[in-house]
Amino acid sequence: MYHWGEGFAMPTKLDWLLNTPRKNSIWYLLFATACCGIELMQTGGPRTDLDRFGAVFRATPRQADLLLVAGSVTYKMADRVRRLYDQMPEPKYVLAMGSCANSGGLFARSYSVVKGVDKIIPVDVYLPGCAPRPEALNHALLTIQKRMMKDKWSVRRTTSSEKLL
Amino acid sequence: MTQLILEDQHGETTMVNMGPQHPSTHGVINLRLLLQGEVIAKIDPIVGFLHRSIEKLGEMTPYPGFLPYTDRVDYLSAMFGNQVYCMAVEELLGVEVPRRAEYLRVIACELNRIISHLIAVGTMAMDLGAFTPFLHAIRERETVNDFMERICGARINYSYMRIGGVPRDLEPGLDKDILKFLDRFEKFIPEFNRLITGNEIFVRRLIDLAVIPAADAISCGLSGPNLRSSGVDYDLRRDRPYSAYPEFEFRVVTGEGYRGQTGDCYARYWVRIDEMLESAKIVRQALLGLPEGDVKAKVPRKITPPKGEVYSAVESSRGEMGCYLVSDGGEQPLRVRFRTGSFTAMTVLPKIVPGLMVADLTAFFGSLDVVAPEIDR
Amino acid sequence: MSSTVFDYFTNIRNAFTSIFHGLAVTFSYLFRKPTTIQYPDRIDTPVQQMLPPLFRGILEVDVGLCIGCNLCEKTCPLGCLRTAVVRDPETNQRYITRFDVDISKCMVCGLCSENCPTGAVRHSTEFEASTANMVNLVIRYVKPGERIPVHKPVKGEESPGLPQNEPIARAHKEWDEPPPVDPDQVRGRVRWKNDGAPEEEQSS
Amino acid sequence: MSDVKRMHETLSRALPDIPLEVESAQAGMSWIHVPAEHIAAVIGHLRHTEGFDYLACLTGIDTGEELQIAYTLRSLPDKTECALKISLPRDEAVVPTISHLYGVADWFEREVFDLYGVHFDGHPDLRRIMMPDDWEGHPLRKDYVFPSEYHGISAERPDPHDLLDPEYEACAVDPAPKSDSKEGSTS
Repeated sequence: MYHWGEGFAMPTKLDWLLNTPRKNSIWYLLFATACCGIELMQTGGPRTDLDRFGAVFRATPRQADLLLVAGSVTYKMADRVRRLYDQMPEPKYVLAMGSCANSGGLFARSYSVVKGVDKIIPVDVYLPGCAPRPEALNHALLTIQKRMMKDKWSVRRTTSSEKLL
Repeated sequence: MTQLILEDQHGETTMVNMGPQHPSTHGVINLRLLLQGEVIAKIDPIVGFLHRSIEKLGEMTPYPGFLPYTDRVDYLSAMFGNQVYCMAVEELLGVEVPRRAEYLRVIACELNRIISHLIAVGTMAMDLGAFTPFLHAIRERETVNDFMERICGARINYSYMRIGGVPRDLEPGLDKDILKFLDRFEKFIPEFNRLITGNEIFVRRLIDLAVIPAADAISCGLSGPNLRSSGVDYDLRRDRPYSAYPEFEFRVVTGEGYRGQTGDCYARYWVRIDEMLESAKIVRQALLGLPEGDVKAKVPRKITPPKGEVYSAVESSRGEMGCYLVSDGGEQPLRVRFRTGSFTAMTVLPKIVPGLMVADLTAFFGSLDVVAPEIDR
Repeated sequence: MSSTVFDYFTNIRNAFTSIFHGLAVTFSYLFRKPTTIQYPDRIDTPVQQMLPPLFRGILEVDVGLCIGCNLCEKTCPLGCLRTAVVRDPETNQRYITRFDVDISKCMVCGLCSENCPTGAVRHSTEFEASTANMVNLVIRYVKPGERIPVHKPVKGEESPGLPQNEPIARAHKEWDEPPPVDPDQVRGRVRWKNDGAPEEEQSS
Repeated sequence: MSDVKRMHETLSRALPDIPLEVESAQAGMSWIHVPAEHIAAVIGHLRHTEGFDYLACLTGIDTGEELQIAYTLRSLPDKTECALKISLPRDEAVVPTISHLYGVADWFEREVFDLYGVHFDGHPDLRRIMMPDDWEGHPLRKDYVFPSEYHGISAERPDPHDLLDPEYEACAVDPAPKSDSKEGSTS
């Protein structure tokens, strides 16, 4: 809604302008830890073509907008995940894919698995399932897109993961 | 990282960390390389980034409840994890699985082997820079995934088998669909070969590279396609018969007589391509000769095997998957241990890799087809 | 390194022909049926209805069929389900007062639905449940304070179970929906301050 | 079964100094029990003379009273299998290594060292393999206490069901009497 008469309509338009390209070119980091990584691969495959949404994989965190934590994260790995997250440029988004990333899932009683990836990095969207279907991942990507459209250019979104610990 | 294997001529060595987040390490594995120029002087594989303590959880979970965990031992061939665990418990219990259930297990396992090898050859081509074959492999995999969904209800973590059999029979009409698929699949493999296997550039990058001699392969405990490609004619399905495999005719593929030497990267690749066709043959035989009868033996709801221990092994798509199960007569196992093919395949790296180029390491590592969770469990 | 000039040219020819073979295969796919399923909007039937009935999606519970045997809760290796049954001391009627499923933990193994004697617990074909707030991932099938009398199966009569292959009502909330204030809401939000959860979005 | 008995006879004849026994439980397979200090000699004999060229499995077992290590050897040409087992005290578990006999034993022994704390005498590179280097304890021992945090990452996560409990209790119109406590299963 853009009205010349109202003073604070401009930021909305600016947000839209900034967020729409972001939303339509989500580059995700190719980072697969466990079972969900296979579904991530298959989502990038021909059946559920993620490229339709402008989402392509990147092998380096410096070029990625979205960190898909696909699978369980162990304590040994936790440090690396946080380092990957810190290397990503702002604005960055995190999608916890699968039960293990959500809450530890079936390894919640284990001695070596982080009970949910939100213990180490801030998570934007949780996707349940073990492992989620490619279409479910698609749906999560659409949820991320909705989330992106809510962003304000004036508000700094996330901080470093250091704050969480 | 204390001593060098190669002569340090210029006194210049570099340490490079490959992984744990690296697109060609097939999961979270850290390969610590000591380089002299472009040549790898020493390799120190660091694993354990995905050690999820499945074995400890097995000691904390009742026998039937542990079954879903066995899927996650090797998610690319989850069916074999199910089977090896069920076989171990059944052997302790003394339960005889109905013949129809054994056939259904074989069908599910061999379909699983096909899609696991598809990922293996697809990702190997992708490591070498060819992205198209990967997409073709994934497309075929999706078709089988649909069958898996109809057989057991899930796409990768199947949880299909139960102690004493399988929970349900095939859905009507599914056998015809699978047979139709197999016809198509046998045409797909030649097409895939035209696409990538016969590609001169691809072949030249793989032949005579990183040859694993048969003696090393046996000593390092390689198994499955990796062992057979070194020329060792050993297949658990034939030589340590289990389930219904003695009733089927199939050829044990060994890596001899193709291009290059026995035991090189191309042989490992080719064995997987050939094994897919053999698996398709087994599935066809099993579907056509599917016996009538029950699909699940009678087992009590509360499973308490007698005291004892057992080592069961199946030929998984990544080699021998074994389950060492110790029971103390209680509701939970005293010890569950999974012996996996990828874990042993990693031990061959320090022997073979020194002397290779870094670019060849990705090809070699891809040809071993290891997956991280199977190493770490 | 090839030994002769002939080998040299043979190699070049082989390289070109094999590239041509590969490209021919790729080109042939231009004329084949595309395999992409254009989820979510450009398909005729929703994916949920195309899935086989065996597909194990999010757990759904028909509390009207539950006999209160508590078997599902005992079978689940993770403790995803939490049920509670109370008995009215006067009429001896048993009531189900709670049936919660935590799908953030569920590993869709199918052990609970398999052991359910009446088919009250089963896997739906629904899978869309991604949410921005973890608290949406606990599905309550009995709202607090409600008491549902247990199902008494008639002998010799097959239990109806739930209709197959029909998606349940969407098990999730939209990510930006305000928390429901209506206590009648069956699938409410759990007011749970998670230490790592994203901060609540400013109301827009 | 017969493989193990036959191998026991062969071994007893070849190595008369080492006390070997065939053991078995109620179900499953039987194995040869070997004194821990002689395991390298016995396996070396099997490897070099009897042709057991393949180490199929090496694993530790914690029975609660003692530690055990089970070796499953296989001969690929003869297609025979032989299971060996040793017992170790829990506090001072030292075994001679067999990593010079089988290449794969290197990693198997590192795994047993990591998860059980068994020290392999003569192993070239005995360090942790699964757990981080600064991890405390050996997780697969029965008396292992699970860590509550690691490098500042807490291992606690509230069960959402427990957090929901008060809401249900507040709404409980007619709670179950105490005598029926087994009905109200909130465990």
